[in-house]
Amino acid sequence: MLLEITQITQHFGGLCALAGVSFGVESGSVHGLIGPNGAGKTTLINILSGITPATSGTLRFDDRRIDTFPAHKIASLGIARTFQNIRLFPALTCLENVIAGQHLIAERPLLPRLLCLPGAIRQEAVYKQQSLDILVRVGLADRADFSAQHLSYGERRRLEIARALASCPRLLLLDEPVAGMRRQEMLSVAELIHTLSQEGMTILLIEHNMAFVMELCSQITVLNFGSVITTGTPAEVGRHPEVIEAYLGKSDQDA
Amino acid sequence: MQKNKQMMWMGIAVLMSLTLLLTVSTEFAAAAGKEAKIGLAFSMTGAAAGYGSTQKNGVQLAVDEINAAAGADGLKLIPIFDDDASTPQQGVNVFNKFINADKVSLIIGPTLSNTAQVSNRIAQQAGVPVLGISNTAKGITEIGDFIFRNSLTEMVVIPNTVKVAKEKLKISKVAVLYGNDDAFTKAGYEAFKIALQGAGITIINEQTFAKGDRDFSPQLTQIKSQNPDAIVVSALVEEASGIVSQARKLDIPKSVPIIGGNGFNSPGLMKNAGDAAEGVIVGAAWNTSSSSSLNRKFVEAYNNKYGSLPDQFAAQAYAGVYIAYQALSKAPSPDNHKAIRDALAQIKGMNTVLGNFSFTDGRDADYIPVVQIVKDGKFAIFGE
Amino acid sequence: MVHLTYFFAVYGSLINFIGINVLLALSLYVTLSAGQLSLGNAAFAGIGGYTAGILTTQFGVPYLLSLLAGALMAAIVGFLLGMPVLRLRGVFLAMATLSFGEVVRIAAINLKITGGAEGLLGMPAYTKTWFIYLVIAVVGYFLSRLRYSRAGWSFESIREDETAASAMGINTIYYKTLAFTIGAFIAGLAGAMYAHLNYIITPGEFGFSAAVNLLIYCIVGGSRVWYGPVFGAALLTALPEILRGIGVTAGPIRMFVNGLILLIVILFLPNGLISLFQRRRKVAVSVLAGAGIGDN
Amino acid sequence: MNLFLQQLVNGLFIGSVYGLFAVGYTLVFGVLDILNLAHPAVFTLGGLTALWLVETAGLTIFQAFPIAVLIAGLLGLLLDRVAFAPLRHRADTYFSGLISSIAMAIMFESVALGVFGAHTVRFPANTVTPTIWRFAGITVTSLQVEIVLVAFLLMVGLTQFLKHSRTGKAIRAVAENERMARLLGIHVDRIIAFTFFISSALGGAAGILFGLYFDAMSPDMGRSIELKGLAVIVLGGMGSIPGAIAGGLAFGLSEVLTVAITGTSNLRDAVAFAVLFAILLLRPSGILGRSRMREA
Repeated sequence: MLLEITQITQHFGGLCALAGVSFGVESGSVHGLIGPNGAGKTTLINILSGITPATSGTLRFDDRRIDTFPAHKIASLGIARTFQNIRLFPALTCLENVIAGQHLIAERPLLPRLLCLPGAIRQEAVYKQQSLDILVRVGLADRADFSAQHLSYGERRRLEIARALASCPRLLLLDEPVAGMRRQEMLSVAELIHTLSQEGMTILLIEHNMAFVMELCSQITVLNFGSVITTGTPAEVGRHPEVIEAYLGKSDQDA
Repeated sequence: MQKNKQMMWMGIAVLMSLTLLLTVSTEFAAAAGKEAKIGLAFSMTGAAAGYGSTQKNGVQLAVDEINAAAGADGLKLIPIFDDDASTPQQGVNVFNKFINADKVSLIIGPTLSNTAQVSNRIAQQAGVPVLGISNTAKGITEIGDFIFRNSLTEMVVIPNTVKVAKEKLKISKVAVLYGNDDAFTKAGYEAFKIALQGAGITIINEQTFAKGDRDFSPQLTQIKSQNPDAIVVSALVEEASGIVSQARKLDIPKSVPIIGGNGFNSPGLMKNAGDAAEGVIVGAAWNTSSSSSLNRKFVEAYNNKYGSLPDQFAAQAYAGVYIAYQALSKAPSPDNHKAIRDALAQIKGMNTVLGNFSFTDGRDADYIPVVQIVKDGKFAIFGE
Repeated sequence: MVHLTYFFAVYGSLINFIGINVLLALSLYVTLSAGQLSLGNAAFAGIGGYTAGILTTQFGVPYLLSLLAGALMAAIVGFLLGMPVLRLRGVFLAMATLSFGEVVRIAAINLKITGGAEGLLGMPAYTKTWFIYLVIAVVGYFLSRLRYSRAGWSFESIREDETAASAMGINTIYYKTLAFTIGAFIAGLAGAMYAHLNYIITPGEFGFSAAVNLLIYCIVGGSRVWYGPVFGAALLTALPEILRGIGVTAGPIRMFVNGLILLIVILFLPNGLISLFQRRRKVAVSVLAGAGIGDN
Repeated sequence: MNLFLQQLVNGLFIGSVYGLFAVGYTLVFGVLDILNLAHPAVFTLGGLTALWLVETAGLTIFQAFPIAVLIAGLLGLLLDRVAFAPLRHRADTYFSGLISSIAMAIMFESVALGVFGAHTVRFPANTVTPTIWRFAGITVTSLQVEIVLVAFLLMVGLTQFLKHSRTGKAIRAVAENERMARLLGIHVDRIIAFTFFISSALGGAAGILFGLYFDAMSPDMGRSIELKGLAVIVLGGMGSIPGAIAGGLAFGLSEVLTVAITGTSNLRDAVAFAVLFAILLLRPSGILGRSRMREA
């Protein structure tokens, strides 16, 4: 297991958002996290990435306890994420967004820069090329010099993925990566996720589009009212009676 | 490096346009035969705006009188007013402009001592005489031999006030209230402290306030609880009137007089404190109620022109222009700063609204201060 | 040539003040570039100014050393202040730094060593015009190179979205404190230089209105690029002279124009007057050229 | 003579003036998350306008008070229209709003300076004729009692208005969640404009009461209360009306108690700002506010 989630509980005031959630994410897998609105999926992602600390429970990443770590430290272990409500750097260009995302891998020391050493300039060119390559991967190469706030909705989601990839993470947390996308766009993101997985990256994704999840994920965890209903392969999950029940009530929205 | 080039051009463009604007802005006015330009740096905005405006009034009145009396052949004054914005920075800019662009014969101002500390050095270096009319801090005239002032410092005014008050009122213990974030009020406090100690009067309580404060009741309550014989206050008129009126509202009896310095010497005290001002004792550099014809004429003319009574700032400004004019008339030419300076230094026993005026060897004002008391809404000589 | 001499005679001190204000604006720029709204930079300038002034007048410390000491003192205080207050966001940070500034000002009024309300007197006029502009050039160069360094990108990310920045692995507390400390250092340096320009410094010069003025310089010029605050500070410091040039002399009107410029800029030019000089689409491209990437 | 009790009365009095001033301040913050730094300028203009009505137009204070309050309210509408509404949909609205309110404050103050002059002025002595009451060694004037009463009437009135009236509920809805309020069919822009009207009217009322008691009004009188008002709303928890009232009283009391306990007033403002600073760090939600830290 690359990531082990054990008895994670989260209270907001009197509200219990997560009640003892436990499951594991296997190295190299594409793991889906599904459930109706308000099931606690995003809350869990926020805990995993250290944005909000859990009330109780433990997280292990690569056999290391990370539940007390601040967000930046978790990120430095190789966990990158995107946000459901898209948090890009709106005033920066696409390329700059990705370059900023290289924080963990790029040195960019100040002193050589101050002295304009050729090594620093060469290194910059390498980083820039890497960022451009990532933009190519998400299909935004022609948007490199556009500022992020002028992108379409789907483009912004893809740019956020690109920024997350810039740090070369081992585990990628995607919060509704294809929400609001057109079909063609969605397919290209699915392909990207598939390729990343084949390259060895582990991916945990939240998505409402069932076809997308069923097609892409090797493992799926279903959350409802802050608890895990089941974890299993798409086929197992699809047969689970409680899952069917949970989804039938809301099928008009979530199908 | 495309960006750098772009920036460089931009920088050059900005600098050039600034330069242009600034140069265009300074016209060279050709000096006519018998005219002398005087620069007047007063605070029109900022913390001291209230004083600057009456100073300007006082100057304008004097200039109008002088120019009317000069006739066709006499020396005329061209006043150039500018705003020092109550800050040293702006004061220095104004002085530089006066000295180098306007080429004034003499500068009157600036309003605040803090500004004078900085700006007067510029004038001293350039050898242009400065006449301060409201600077009372230590060390202003020590800046150099071109720096004069006609304002009596608290060090001169206050010992006299304390002496007279002690004689007439038989006070032995007092409370002191002063503004501790202002050079003028702080200097007043120091002067009071020395004078009180010298006169054998005990200070039983010291309280402070800050510029802009309006509520003095906590301090006054504290003072009241100690039953002093008198309350000694070093404040400018804004705060002075508030202190006086709140003291009476807090029921500190009129038998406990309030004693103030130069800052109190303004009709604003009676206007803003109303009845409460009755009996306040004010040691000052200008005798408001002086019956000298010069003074009566000034008060009347000022009142006619501006519809309000002059305060000490206006009187000092008015006197300042006459003092400057006397020196300018004696100098061979309005460009001869050295001669103007020498003429200023020689002024002795000149009759002004402030009294019989002389400069000391240290270029400070030398005349007799007064101790006044507020009676029926007016200043009267204390003890008469 | 005569014309130029004349120009410097009239505007020499204005040019010095522009320089000092430019440096102060740059100090706030650093803090703003990491998205932190500080109203404490005037107080840092005060700390630098008083430290340097006391050192030269009372301990005979050489000028350059006193500048360094003033700047370092401000940076240390900035660092110590930054650690606790930078957890606060937006206006809360502004208010915490503001109350810090007030405490500094009141301390300067009440302490013996700072000369109280009368101010600290007697600093020799060591600060020369060329030196001010040399320092500006160095600081400007430093900031322009800082922008695309690791710290610079971190500042930028934090300003744009602090949560996203931390999820990207940026230690936001560290970088915010760094920006705050660098800002305090520059402010302290400017204050120390200012102290040796004018013979006197007084507590009132480093109060709330000074802090707000710095903010106005940055906003009017534009706080997204380092030369924005430079332009803003230069323009607004020279504004009284410019207005005088076009015949506006009355005090209140100058004040009104000041406010009006600020209002117009914030309403119509959110990136400051400097954005008038920048061509829209070019921004993105030239930014990368500045990073030294476009050269290959 | 009961020194301590008298000081408590002093603190209660000045505290209620602070409270009334701060209520309007905090109301706008509660609804928009924007710090309206033009509030002190409205405070000043309210007081000066009432004075003009009494002195020049010859009205009694009872006629002048409502008219001046109305005018102050209209200034609030102007503020909203010019300085805030155009920025409402900008991402950094709290920041740009802060700046544009500074711009408006500068312009308002310059107008006050231009129209009313720089002098310190007061209401004519016979505007109100207070009697002095003495009991148990304490001195209170009828004017003080009246001011406290008016201040509390206005504050309680506002609280009840927000709690029970339709518009008041709409204001709270907008404060809670603007988008939701819009969905519920509330005219959000109109509600915000109305909020500014109320806020500024209260600020103007505070200015008049302040001027009536302290007999010293000037174009910059808002400045001395500006920072204290900020301290008060932080103390009370930003955006909380009861908090602002309690904060005003607490701040007023802390001022007089510092004097009463230390026996000197040197530290009065320093203590007040140090307390503000500490509260921001230890309990940024204020003494009464919600425990959640607002992301401004």
